Amino acid sequence: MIYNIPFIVVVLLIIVGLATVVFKRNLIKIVIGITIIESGVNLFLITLGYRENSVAPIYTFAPSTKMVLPVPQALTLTSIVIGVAVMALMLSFAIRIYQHYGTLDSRKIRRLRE
Amino acid sequence: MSEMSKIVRTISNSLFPFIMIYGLYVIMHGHLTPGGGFQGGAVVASGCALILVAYSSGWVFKKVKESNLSILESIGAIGFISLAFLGIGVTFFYNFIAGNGLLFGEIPPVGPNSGNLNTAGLLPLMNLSVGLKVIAGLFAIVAVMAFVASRRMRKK
Amino acid sequence: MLHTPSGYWDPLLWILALIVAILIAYIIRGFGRKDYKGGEQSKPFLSGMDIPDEKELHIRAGNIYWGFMEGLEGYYDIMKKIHTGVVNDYVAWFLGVSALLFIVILIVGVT
Amino acid sequence: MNMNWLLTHSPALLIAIPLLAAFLTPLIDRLSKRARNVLVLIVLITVEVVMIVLAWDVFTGNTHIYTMGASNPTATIPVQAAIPIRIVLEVDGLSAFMGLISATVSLAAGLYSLAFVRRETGQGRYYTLLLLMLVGMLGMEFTGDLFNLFVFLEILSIASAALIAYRFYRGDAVEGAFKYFVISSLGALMVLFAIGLLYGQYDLLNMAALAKVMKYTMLDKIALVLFIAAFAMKCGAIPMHMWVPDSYTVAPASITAMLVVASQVSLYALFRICFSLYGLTLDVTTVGIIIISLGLLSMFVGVTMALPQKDIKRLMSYHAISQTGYMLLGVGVGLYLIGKPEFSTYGMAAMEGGIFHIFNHALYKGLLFLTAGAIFYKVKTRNLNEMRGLAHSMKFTAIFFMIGAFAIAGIPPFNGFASKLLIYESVYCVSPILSIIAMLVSIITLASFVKVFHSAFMGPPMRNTKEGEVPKSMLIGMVILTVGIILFGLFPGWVVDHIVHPAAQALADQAAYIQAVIGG
Repeated sequence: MIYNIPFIVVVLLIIVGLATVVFKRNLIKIVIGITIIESGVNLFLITLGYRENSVAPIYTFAPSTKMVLPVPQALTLTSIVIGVAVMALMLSFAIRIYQHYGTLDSRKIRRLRE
Repeated sequence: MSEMSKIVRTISNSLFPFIMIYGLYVIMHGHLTPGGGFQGGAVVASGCALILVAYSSGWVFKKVKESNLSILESIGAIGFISLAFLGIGVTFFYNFIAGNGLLFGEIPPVGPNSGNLNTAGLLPLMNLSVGLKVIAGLFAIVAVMAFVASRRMRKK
Repeated sequence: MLHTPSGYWDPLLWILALIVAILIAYIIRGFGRKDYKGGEQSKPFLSGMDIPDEKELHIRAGNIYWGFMEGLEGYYDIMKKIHTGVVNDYVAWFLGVSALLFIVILIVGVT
Repeated sequence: MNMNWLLTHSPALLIAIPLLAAFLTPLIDRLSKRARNVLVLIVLITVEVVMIVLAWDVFTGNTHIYTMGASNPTATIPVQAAIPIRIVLEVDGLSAFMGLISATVSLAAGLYSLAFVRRETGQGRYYTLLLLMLVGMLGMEFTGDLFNLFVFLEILSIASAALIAYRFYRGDAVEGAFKYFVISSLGALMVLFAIGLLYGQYDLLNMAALAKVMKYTMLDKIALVLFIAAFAMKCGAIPMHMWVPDSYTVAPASITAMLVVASQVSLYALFRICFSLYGLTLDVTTVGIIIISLGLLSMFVGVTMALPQKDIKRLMSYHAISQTGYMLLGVGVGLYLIGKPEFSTYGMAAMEGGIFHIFNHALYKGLLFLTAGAIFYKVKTRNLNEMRGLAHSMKFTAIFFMIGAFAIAGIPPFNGFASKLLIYESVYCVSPILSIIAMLVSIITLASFVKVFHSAFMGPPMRNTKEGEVPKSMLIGMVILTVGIILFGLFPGWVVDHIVHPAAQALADQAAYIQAVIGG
């Protein structure tokens, strides 16, 4: 049971993130929502690689027990790197939008519609 | 963003070298311990961000030009891909200097050991180039954003 | 030559047929009277109204297919309501479709 | 450097060369603008040539496998392990087909850009991102690894978002880019989550290896839903299409042509996952019906929304959605019929039609967007109400537009007709209503392009625009696509037999896909 808690947290994080993206009207908060979803997905990947009673996958002085899977950690790392790029680009868009529209309210930022 | 007080500046001055050393350590030991180019680069870039916060972004841009940072970033990326290209005699990304006894070329010992820095062939070199790219890239992002924000504040 | 399930399609043959058809049309046109031109019938006709200066006559894009849009007014009203241009709604549509697919694939589509 | 060496390494080279050039561009940009343009052109031409060589070899029946970093490109499974661990590139018929599309349109867009963005700032970055988009597309097409697919998807969407906002001094450009980026990064995260679900069950990331052990459990179904939703959104299927007109409208025209291909690449990923990853374990009837209904909805709503548009690029973007519907319909019918006796006749023809339509659409919609860009270059507006009589000064653009419009409306002898004919005839087998709707959509398509042609090119000339045609490099970009349209229109039989059929065969034959990597 205790090992299922991370999965519950994953689902909670993703739901919170989705709710933020759908219901918050501030562009910065939308970006934060995306980041929360990303954290949820990253936590999910990390949890997948976890094995009970095992050590970190480092060979330096490693005791001869089980190791957790290193592949999901590599995946998570890649995803974090991508996440940094995504967040930087989104925030710079938000800055630009604020310069042009004078607001961060997504209901007012709709010159493009229909 | 204007310059912060003398206390903040002094403390960041004394912290800065330690952050640098820690970040470079993480980059250099990427093939042995957790970490690597991106993580170490992020540490170094956050050290630079500390300086950015302590001394305004205007001060930083007097010392470093944004275009120079983007050149460093490109060089890092080119280094990474070129290293991958060097192995194309066999396959792309082939680790051709692992285990030949020269630079980073020792064969790692089997079993629990203290870790040998001089192993893993291309990986440390790739970590270095990724580290260069990440330092330059992240620092440029943070500095440019701070610069734009401070310019807007002054306008108001 | 492209073979389709119930026949074939050959553009070169089609072009040949087109050329033949144009030739035939040209020949039929040749039977017409040469002097049957000029006078009232060669002028444009606009429901009996006065014709504005022909050099400046151009129907704007917004007025083309006016009747079509008018006929499907209800449909277009709904469409306008859907396309709000608010980024939150885009995400909401995405989530809605995902939810629908969940229902269809997980519950309806039992194998 | 002989031919064999080039063929063996071409899958990696095709991704690596543009990637290297992408990061060289900003450096060379500081030395000389001309040298930068030459470098970009050389790279784009090289990619096109290598792609044609590789595709030719693939279409004759050799699936190319390339294992990154292994001691031998075909050593997919390392000696110490039983499963593929390294990143594997797998180029089969469909990958090569899509790669050909990406390379061709990128070449045309690159040539067109030389003059089109001449007056803008930050061109060094423009070309960097353009090459990165090409890298992302080729990577998504070639990769045989699910996580790698995600990485290239993100590279593609980051590069596209940055390019959509290229004219950042206009507020709407940044707005369109933000909307695109929010929804596409959300989609990409869903893809990553689905990859995690599959990895958690099977401890595998390689698509062929996964396909071999796929059991279609509950978690697989959830992953499938997330994949379908995310990739259908990325290819602009209604009702998740709202970002398409927003972002296509504000991007520079050359980038819009690339974005069309980027959407098709997402479509490729959707098909790849349905056919090659899940294959026959899938509940083909349900998923087939889902894809068919997404296609029908996209076709109909897309075209009816296009009709009243006043913005020329917005109108064309709605047509892009509607044409995507044809592909979804064609391949969806193929998926619906797979495993049934009708598959060998009607199902295969439907898939050939859908896949052929991808190439045709990339060509003519790319051409149409490039002509729209030429109009924008000349009159500085996208509003159809404010333009008229452009055919007086832009004769070549008018002709190119007409060819593109005929092709998209499916008028013989242009290429759109051939693929639409295949779709009409084969989807008739599932239900005649599908064919009727498809034809109706074609008619409305023609109607709306008549509107564009009338309001932009006909009528008395505009008073305050400069005389003359657009610069030569833009015309050359358009000529490349026009030649493609005419050739594909005149020789559809040859194209279908030698290019489209291997691609459809690669999609339908899951066993061959698995065998190429795993063996046995």
